Amino acid sequence: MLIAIEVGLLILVPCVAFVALWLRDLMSAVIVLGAYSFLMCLVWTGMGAVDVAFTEAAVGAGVSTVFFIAVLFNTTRNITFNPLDVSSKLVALVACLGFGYVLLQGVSDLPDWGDPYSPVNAGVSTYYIENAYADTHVPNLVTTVLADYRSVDTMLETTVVLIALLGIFMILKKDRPAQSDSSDTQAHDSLIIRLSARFIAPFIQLFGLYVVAHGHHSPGGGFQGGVILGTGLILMAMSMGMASAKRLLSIPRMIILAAVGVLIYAGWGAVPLVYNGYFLDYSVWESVFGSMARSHSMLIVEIGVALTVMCGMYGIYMSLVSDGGMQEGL
Amino acid sequence: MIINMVLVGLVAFGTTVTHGGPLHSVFNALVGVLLIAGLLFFLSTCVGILRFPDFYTRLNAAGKGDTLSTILMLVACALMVITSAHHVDRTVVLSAIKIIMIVNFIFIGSPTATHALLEAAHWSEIKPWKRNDPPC
Amino acid sequence: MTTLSYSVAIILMTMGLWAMLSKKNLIKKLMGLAIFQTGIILFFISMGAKEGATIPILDHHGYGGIYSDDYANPLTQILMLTAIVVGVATLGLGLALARKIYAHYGSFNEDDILANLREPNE
Amino acid sequence: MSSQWAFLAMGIPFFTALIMGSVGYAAPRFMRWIGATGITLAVFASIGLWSTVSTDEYVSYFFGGWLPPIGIALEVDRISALMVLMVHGVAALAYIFSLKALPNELPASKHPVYYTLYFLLISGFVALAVTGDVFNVYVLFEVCALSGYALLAMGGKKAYVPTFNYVLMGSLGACFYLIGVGYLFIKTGTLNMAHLADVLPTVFFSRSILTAFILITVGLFVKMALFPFHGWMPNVYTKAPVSTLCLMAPLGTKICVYVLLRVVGYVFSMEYMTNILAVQPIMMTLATLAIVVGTLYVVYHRHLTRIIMFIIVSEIGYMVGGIFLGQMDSVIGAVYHIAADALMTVTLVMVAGVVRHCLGGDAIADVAMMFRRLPTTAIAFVIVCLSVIGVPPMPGFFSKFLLIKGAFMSGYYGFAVALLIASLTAVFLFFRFFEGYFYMKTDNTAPSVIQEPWAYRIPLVVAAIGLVGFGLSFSYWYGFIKLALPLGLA
Repeated sequence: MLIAIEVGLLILVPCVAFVALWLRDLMSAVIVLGAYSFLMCLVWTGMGAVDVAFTEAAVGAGVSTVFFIAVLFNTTRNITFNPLDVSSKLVALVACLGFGYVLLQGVSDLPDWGDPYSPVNAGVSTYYIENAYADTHVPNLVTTVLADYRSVDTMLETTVVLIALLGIFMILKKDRPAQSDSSDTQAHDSLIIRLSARFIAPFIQLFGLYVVAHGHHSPGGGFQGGVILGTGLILMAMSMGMASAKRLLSIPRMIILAAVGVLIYAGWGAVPLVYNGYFLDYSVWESVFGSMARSHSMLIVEIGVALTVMCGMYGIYMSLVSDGGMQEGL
Repeated sequence: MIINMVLVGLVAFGTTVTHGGPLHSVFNALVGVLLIAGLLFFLSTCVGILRFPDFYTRLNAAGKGDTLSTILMLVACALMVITSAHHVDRTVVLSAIKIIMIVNFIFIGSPTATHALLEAAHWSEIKPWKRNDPPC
Repeated sequence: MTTLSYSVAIILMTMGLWAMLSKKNLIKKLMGLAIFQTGIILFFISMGAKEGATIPILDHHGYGGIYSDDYANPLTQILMLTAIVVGVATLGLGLALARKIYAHYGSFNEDDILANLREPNE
Repeated sequence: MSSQWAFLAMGIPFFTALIMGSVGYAAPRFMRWIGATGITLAVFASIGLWSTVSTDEYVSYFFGGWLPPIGIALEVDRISALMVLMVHGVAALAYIFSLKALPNELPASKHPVYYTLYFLLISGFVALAVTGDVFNVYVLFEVCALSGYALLAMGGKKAYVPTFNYVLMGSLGACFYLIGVGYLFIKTGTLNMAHLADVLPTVFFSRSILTAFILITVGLFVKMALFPFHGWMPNVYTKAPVSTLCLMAPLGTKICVYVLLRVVGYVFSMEYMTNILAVQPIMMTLATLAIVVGTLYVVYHRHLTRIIMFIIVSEIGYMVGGIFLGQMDSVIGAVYHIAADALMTVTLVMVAGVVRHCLGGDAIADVAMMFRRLPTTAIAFVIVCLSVIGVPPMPGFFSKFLLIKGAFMSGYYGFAVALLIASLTAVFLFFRFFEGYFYMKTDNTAPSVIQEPWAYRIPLVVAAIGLVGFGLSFSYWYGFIKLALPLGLA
């Protein structure tokens, strides 16, 4: 492939990361961090990891930038400086040097980059590539491994999103709702923004659903689709104001939906237990779906994932931007 | 709308072009011209962002030049998908149509974002640059 | 390319570690964490890359034979999908905590917060 | 299929949490009943798993029906069954305790979310003890850690800064572990523990495996708060609410020790650790230092919660030392001590919580008041102190005895001395609390006896009885653990 471009990107990436850490204005640093994530996506696409790149574009460059901005919007973007603390820098320097040294020692006898016969590429993954389609009738190998062979990992990962939603909600929630002075929450309303957000949001949602449903055949799946659905909701919340966003999907309902998403996943996987099979063993559905049992089951668990991730991302944004009060936001 | 029609027409026309024919090279040249034009607009955007004196003028450069250049390059990509395919089938046309959809969304999204930034600047009371002010 | 991509991954990890340990600003620490995690992801992805392989989606539904050399390694990609999602969850929790800290101490700076903590009447 | 127990032990709390999350807002009244049902069923599942393992020795469970190198498997041997029993036992006690303790600490509107996270945390701990996949361990670390962060941050304003540090340190530990797994993976191409143990000996003499070993152990040390990396732990735990602490303090660090045993003992193998790497002296020094430093802090501090935290720091030193001694007896002692220490810690934390709630503080003076006013708690406290010191019928004695025996057999006398010093300090500590009863001038002349609520007394009494029973049945556990030890122990 275009090796030169990849080498250039790889050299550019640490530079951008350095700039992100070096900038003294937090808002700019966050924007540069978003750009860094985006460059990273390009690097990964070059290495053939489209699903990872897609997720990073949606999560790293998209949603986490929004989270950062949501926090900075409520607080400050300035960095205060204190006199240089040499001892802590020295400790950090020693730790980093030691860490880097240990890692570089380990690199020296790793197999070559891109070697198809290295242990990683010749080990278990060969089985996945060669047998996945026969086992599951899903051409996207990543989805297959994600939702079938290693589906427990995915279930727990979805749980992590649920945990983050619950945790952030619980940390930020005020015991008493603050006195709502809803005087000027809508002061900065703009017709142009509202209209075009209204126009674009359905398309975003449609695209999210497409990504969820088409994850069997193209890059994408529950996580990416869920994040896209969540960003559609975030866009609506940004442009229409907090009140209408709450009407759309209130926080308790969101928590319930997120839990239901994981419950769909785990419940679908628990059905085989009734037939004395293993947890998440989709082959018991063969009596219903025939040879497509695993494929259809994957679609169902991906829907559960998408539901949780959508509610998770939207809920985290809402909690962060409104400081838990759910009264006013960006 | 008009842009869309032109684009769809171009793509449809492109699908009929055979490999190696005279029209094929014309299309290839068109792709090149569009790419170079897009790059030129990008360059002018960069120069504008660096050289203009204040926020509003910089955003003017960024908003306009960026949108136009991105659209030009995406159109070039859409055409290239068609012309570089060995035989035109469903997936190729679908990719081209997807790219045209992206063009549409950028056409809506980018100016709106510029507008939002400008409005935010207006609310936070950033004064426009006057002739005798020092550039900020 | 062999050492380059691993080295870049290690540089990124070290950079992230440096930011986490030495930066005083809580938001910068979280950025360091994000960079650390992307470094790890780059490390895993580059170990699963194959020269001349395409993305791990079977062409034409595997019609005409499937050769494992033709497709990039799907396993590392799954692992890293997990890592990305876990990363954003951690980031969100960290941001929520940073937000609360700011609400109570009025600063993101670690030294100011510590000085504030020590004051008895805070 | 009897192996179903392996899944049910982790699945029941998981489903309980999800059901709680789904109905929590609609029907908060049912929460405690759902929780009680869930925890009872989970305890039954762990007992079922234990009895299965007593006869079959080994249970494997394949998620999705895929055999190990391809899919993810749960692998339960006798030690992990003991760990599951420990987690569910402690969790049941902590749950009963939290029924009364939580309303004092959190507004009722947060309870549904709190209990959802609580049960997710329990299922994460259980799964950590039984999983057979090194990457799954990372995901479970994050499940436990994230729910732990949220639960610990509930301690109010003072808890935020320590918890933020814990977020950074915990993520750092998990990331180190993940990089280590990456280095293992790149040399072997597999993630399953049993398969790794088969493949690893062919690449033992390579630098990347050494790097993997260093990173994994350092990551686990950060997670378990071994001495140089213990900084985050006492702060975050002392500021946390007691009902969280009952779950986190006994289990959070112990499970990491068990994961260390799994990774070092079964994946890398004891032979690699002792003969090829020869890291034993370094690790033993760390463990000894951990004990000494923890002991010093125990003497220095004057609040019960903080003292408990530093007791944990030194106890971690016991277990890590026991694992790295590499003797059969010492490893049995370490494993036995993990379970015993979980029981001891949960009792101590509950005592501290009762004292805090009923007497309004946990300084030494308040604890001394306990002997006058809270007799049930005082008896439990005396029993657990006897165990911490290591008085013969208690579990603390047997584990310490085995550890010291192992230390003498492999010639690490410093470790044995440190253990003895820790015991002496515990005696000193106990008498410091007890002397208050005799010598302290109380300001109100007629201290009245208060009744602890039933939700405090039941778990305390059960824990004390369990502690005595665990000590008396030592010979059974010795034989039980011995059959599941990693190969290559002297």
